[in-house]
Amino acid sequence: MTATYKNDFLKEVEANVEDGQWVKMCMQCGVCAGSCPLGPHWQHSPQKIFMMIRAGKREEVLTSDSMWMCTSCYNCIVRCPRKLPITHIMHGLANYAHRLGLAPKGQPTREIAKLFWDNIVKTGRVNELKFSLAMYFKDGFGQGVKNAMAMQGIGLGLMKAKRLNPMEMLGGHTCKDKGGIHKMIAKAREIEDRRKGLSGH
Amino acid sequence: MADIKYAAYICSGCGIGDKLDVDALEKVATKEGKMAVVKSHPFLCSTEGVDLIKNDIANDGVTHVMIAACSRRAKAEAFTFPDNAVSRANLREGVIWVVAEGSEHDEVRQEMAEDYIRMGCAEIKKMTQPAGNPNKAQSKRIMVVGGGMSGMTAALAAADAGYEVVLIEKTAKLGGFASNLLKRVPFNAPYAEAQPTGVEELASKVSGHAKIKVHLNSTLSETAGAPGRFIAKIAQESGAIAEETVGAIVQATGFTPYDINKLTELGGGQANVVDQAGLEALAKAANSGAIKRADGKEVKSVVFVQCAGQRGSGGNGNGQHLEYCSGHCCATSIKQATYFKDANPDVDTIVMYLDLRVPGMGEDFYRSAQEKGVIFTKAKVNGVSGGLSGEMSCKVNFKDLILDEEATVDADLVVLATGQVANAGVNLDEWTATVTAAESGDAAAVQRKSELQKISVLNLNYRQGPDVPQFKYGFADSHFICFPYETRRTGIYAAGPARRPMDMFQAMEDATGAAMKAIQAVENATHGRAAHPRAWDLSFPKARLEGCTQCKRCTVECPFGAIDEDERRFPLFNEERCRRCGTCMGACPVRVISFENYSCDTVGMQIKAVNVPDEFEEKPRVLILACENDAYPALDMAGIQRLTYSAFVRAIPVRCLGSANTIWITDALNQGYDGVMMMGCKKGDDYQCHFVKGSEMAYYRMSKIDDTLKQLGLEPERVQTHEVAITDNARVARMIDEYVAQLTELGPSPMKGFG
Amino acid sequence: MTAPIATNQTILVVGGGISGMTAALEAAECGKQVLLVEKTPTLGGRTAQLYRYFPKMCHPTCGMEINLKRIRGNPNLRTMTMTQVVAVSGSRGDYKVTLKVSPRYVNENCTACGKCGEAVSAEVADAYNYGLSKVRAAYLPHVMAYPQRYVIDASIVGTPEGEKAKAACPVNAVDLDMKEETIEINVGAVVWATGWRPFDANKIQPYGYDRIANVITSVEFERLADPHGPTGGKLLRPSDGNPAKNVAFIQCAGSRDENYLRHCSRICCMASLKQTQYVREAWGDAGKSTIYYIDIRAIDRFEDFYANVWKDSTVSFVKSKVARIAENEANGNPVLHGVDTEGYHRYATEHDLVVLAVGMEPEVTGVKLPADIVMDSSNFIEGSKDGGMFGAGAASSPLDVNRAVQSATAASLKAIQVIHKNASTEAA
Amino acid sequence: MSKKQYAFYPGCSSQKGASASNFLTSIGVMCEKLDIQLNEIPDWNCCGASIGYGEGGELPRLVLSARNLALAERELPGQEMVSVCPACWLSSRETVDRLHESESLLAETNEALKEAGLTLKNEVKQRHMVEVLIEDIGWEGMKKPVVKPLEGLKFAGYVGCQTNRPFGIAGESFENPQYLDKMVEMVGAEPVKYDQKVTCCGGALAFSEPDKSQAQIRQIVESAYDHGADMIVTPCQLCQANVEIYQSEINKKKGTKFNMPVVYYSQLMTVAYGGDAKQAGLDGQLIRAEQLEKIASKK
Repeated sequence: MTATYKNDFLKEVEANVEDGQWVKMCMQCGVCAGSCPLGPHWQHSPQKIFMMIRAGKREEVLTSDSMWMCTSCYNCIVRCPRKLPITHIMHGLANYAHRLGLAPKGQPTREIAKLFWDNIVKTGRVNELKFSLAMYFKDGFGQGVKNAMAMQGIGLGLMKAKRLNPMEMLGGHTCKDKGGIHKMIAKAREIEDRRKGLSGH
Repeated sequence: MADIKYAAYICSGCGIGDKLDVDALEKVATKEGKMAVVKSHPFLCSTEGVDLIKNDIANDGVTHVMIAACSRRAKAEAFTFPDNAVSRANLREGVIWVVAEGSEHDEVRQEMAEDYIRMGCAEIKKMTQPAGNPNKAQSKRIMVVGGGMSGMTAALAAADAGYEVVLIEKTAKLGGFASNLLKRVPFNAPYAEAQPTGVEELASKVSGHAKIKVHLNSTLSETAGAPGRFIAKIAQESGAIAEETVGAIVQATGFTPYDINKLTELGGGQANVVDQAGLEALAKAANSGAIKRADGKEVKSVVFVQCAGQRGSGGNGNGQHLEYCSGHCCATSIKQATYFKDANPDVDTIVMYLDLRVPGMGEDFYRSAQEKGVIFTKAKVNGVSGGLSGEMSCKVNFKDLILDEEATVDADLVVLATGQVANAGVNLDEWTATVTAAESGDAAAVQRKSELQKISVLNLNYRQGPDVPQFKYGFADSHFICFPYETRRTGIYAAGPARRPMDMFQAMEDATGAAMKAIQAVENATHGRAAHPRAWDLSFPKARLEGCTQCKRCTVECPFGAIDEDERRFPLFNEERCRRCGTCMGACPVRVISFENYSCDTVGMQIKAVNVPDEFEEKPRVLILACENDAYPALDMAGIQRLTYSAFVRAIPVRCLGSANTIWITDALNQGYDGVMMMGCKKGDDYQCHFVKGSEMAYYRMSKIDDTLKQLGLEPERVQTHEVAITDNARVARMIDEYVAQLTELGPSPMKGFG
Repeated sequence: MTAPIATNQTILVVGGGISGMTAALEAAECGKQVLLVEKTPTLGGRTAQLYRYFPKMCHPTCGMEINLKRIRGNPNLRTMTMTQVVAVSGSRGDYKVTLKVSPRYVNENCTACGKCGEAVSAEVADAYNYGLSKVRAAYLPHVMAYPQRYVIDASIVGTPEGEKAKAACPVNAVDLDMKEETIEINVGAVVWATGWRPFDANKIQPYGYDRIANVITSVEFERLADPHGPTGGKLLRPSDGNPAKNVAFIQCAGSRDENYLRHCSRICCMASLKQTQYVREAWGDAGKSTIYYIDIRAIDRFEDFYANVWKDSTVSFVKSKVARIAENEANGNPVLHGVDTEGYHRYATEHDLVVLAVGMEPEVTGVKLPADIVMDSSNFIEGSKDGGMFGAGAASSPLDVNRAVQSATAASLKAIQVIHKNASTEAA
Repeated sequence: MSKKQYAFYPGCSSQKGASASNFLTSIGVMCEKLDIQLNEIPDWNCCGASIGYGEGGELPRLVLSARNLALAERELPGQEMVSVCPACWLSSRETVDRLHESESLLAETNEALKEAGLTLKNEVKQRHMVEVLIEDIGWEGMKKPVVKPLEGLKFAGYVGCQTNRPFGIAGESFENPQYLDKMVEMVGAEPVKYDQKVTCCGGALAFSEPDKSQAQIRQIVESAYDHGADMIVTPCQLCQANVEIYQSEINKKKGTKFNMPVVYYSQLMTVAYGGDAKQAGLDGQLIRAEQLEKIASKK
């Protein structure tokens, strides 16, 4: 698809993506692209994504798995000569693509991000055991067992080292005011969706 | 010439006394140099030493002073005696610091020193202290040609410094190109928003200024004379001719935008493709409302194409238009893009650039446009099409160099950032060719000549042509990095885009600088002094016309067009135009041109004064004629760094290698010198010569000397011309030793003993 | 020393670089009284430390020779070196200026014969070579130094070394008892030609200037290329003295970067293009230069120079701001990591030497200037509110030499206008 | 002398039986020796960590941190909030900054907090434990309790990302921070010079992109070995976990023989301060730090 070089998509990004209003400030120096530890695995570098947004390449950007490669190392942020909050913009784009349902299906980081969020929202705190198991089984039971077996050594090691508690299966760490937290998060989501004109799901 | 008294003062300090036999030097000065007074002092540059000289001048009638001490480049302040001619024999940097240590060199070292004493004495006998140009020019008025931002700024700058100004503007009102602008690029912090041009304020200041006289609807039909006494004939609308006498000229004739119609590949000439000037007109018409196209359609999308027909093929050009970058266009397009965004943020505004060139604080202006939503795309524009009929929008085909793909964008309007073409008048190379052809009766040339006279800005009645020489691409710029105002016409200074492509801020600064130089020129002219680079030199060329053969070499070769012809076709020197380089002196085959303190004799007698040993002594003698600005300092600094070179050379500084007369070479060879080295500045396109053509001329003349050498039965190697840079300290020392070795190979000059 | 005579008809020029010399000379050659003060022991400033100028590839000292000759020959112009302006009070047309004169420990007697230099053995970092080499503690700042007078480094004053220098001087020029002096003068106008300094490359941490020997700055590279420099003009790299044949030039090192300098320093693109030709001059076709850039800013006819360098087979261009530099510990080569943004190509390239095209920052950054001075966000001097003080040259904006001289010439006239107003009001 | 008091935000991974529980053990002992009193924020919740963005988005994520801030304001008034986990610190600090920058964002946040019966004035200062040590205790103060210098041990100081960027420790370079090496010297050990100090370990992508992050981890461990380190020391839980846990994985896949202990600065200090292996949480190592244990066991 050819670029339209119209502002529509840029405006959409500015309205809906965390720190999206910074995208227009990029001067295409490429320091972010060179600073990213997983750079070689990015189909499009951040600076290129900014250019694509300006060029109106909505679909190519939102369906890309590039931003899902962000490890949150913040190298790009501290080196950007224009002080763009690149890490946040990448997170914002990923989240926006995810909420729109355009992010690549089965993108592992996308899925794990969801699992992790659900895990913490449930009790207010991470339940590492449930989180790990959920990860192993995200691709179905069979794969789950394989994954679990593969990581068994580590699991046992961690348990021996008292850094993984089997008891977590039953409850485990939790906040007292779970209810409050749930309501709070729901409210926050509602407000954000209202602002972005998205329907909550 | 009432009672002249020559005196020699020899310093024995800085180790001179240890390395040389000063008594012997004194004897040389007395016996051979025939100096009436000869004194030596252990610390001549000390107050005491200088007082010794002053006292002899005051009480002992000493009129001419020969100082044998350090280089003329050292202690100049101490050894300046305003009313007395002074020559310097360089015993320190020129002898003891460069001749190898050790007693085995004592003899040659002493011989070298004694020769420099002889030379100093010989030179001073031919020098008189210049008194300045007797017929001093009178006018201190400044004429400014061009009433745009540059011209008005120059006029105001000079007037506020107390100088009367005459301003000539060819149109009916002041303001020039700037009056067509809606706003200007910001001049000061925070560099965020376009600013009012301020052109009206400036115009009213100028027209209201007591010291500024404005001629509107006027052009120059003739400019005659020289700094301090230019006579300008001003052709007015009425057809009447006004005459003004002025002392100096600032040429601020601005630029013309490159013809957009030539840029057909970028849609030039099509209805909805405009240049930056065109856009300013649309923006003004919109008067801060939505910007509309010529056909009245509101512009919802606009594309700016940078470097349109500029930067050869380097920009969005195809190599068929302008080679250079006009500098201002990036910032100007940024400014124009914000016209759209300020009126309506929803207008799609794209700037397509190859290198965005907004130096200095322009970076902040760039940021502010980005904040307003202007999109910048690094792109090579292949073509612009459509936009022919009013309704149709343009298609811009380009390669997005970041996304690395061909793309097309529709736009209601396309703005081409075209370049600045200088209004600098006639190209003198074409002029000379045309005139020569015309004189040989070529009808077309005659026709062309009258056309050129119409194009001319100044219509100078100089023999060398009607305008200031152009440097490159038609701009009347200086070739010198350290001296941006050095046009080759004394007292005439180009400013603004006529000098070099530039933005408004630079143009106004440039105009102020040019006014400064103009003021300086009138001050110098009215004091009978030389202008840069021999600033305040009071000597000036004199010609014994009775000996002149009317060969015209001086008039042709003068780099500054200072010499015209009188009605009897004799050279007519305009001292106020002269820069004192002596190129005319070097050119003159009959040696009738000279300066009071620099002449064929001041140098010739030095050459003759040198004691040339006979062929059996195996002591070759090499004459070095070194440019005083680059080669001679290099020799000096070789000494300061204690590099050594052969004691067989005798160096004489010359004002410019262009002033070297071939007689000096033939005299030297006749006298038995084994070789001559001429050291001048770089020639060619990137010439270094501060007198423009000096070293070029020297090379040319020396290329002709071979026949003379043959007649004398001498090998061509005996005369060499070198380019020497001021940093060549080590190289020059090496060159000397290699040449002396080469000459030893060659054997002594067969001329020895015949001299 | 005795205070120089100065009145409200005097123009004070602060800074003895090319801009200051120009501003002072242009006014003096119009017959105005000018006092030129310079902080260091010699005139010449940063240009005296350059090997060649772009685009002509000529030598800065050539123009300097002319300017020094003009200065030597002009009675209206007085110069004071090792002198700084510490305070300015008053207003347009009538300023009181306090000058601090540091001791040179060498008086006007000095003939630059060099005996003191031969006598001492102590060495100090050679400021002329940006500390890349050492110089005797009794030294001539450089071969073109003006005044042509030695300096005794303060570090040896009061030591036997200092005494050696004193003893060696045949003309009693060494005066170890010199003290810092403060002088008050009155002037009509002030031109600030205080120039620029290279941005501190240590601050650009991703480029490891402080950690990697073979990462140097563009001003240091000028010294390497200069026959008067620490390597006698040979392009040898610091870590092992091996030839630097494959050289990387990193543009916008500090400039156009809100972490360091907001502004573009204008000259760096041309400076690097010029320096690629040093590499060619040194190694011919065996040399290799790579320029890493964001935009090549070769403005007006400088474009010609760019176009020619572009054609040079030994020079290549990468549109990229280098992300970081690592060091190959085996051979000391800097390894550049980044992405060529024209089409997104990742690179990790080794070079013999990396030259950081460091930005220009005003020399007065961090210095307390008169309250009346107006500066922009990068501390470049726009002028003074009362219109009696002016910025000139690189003190007013990041400028190349040609532009700096233009700016200084203009500033000179603005100062003359102030003096003129004084004269005419007094006449009235 | 009176102890310095701080509102303490331990974070999920430091909890009992969680992946960094041993870290918290050593932190406790270290603070004891340095007269630092940590008052745990009652009912604190997860910060959302770096990967929370994917599903959480902007406001919900900010609100999570805001809740902790609000609790600290209410329950431990006047106390600065300290985290030992870079992710916790970063999220909290970012939230504080963002809510300071934007009135509307603060309003929205409070609207959501109301659901949990909380309001935020946003007055709590955010500190990282390392900041507390350097700025409040000072190098001398940290040195004083040292009774068992860790002589002869060589550590590769691995600062990683989030303690260092985007905020970092005041006065430190993003590319070449010094404080960790200084801490190593302070406890009498030797820091090795190596080039992976601030290399990213892959962070949360260790789970989703194991191969890519293990490639990162391999670089780090390899370089530590090449430059003669006995152990790696880090201030970051995620770094510790990733770099320690996956060495066996990498060995399996790449045939390397990695077996380099990865410990926390607090563990070094605890041992140097005379704490035993258990107090230093050395029993929590997957790859046992035997040399440290030896010193710890010395009487």
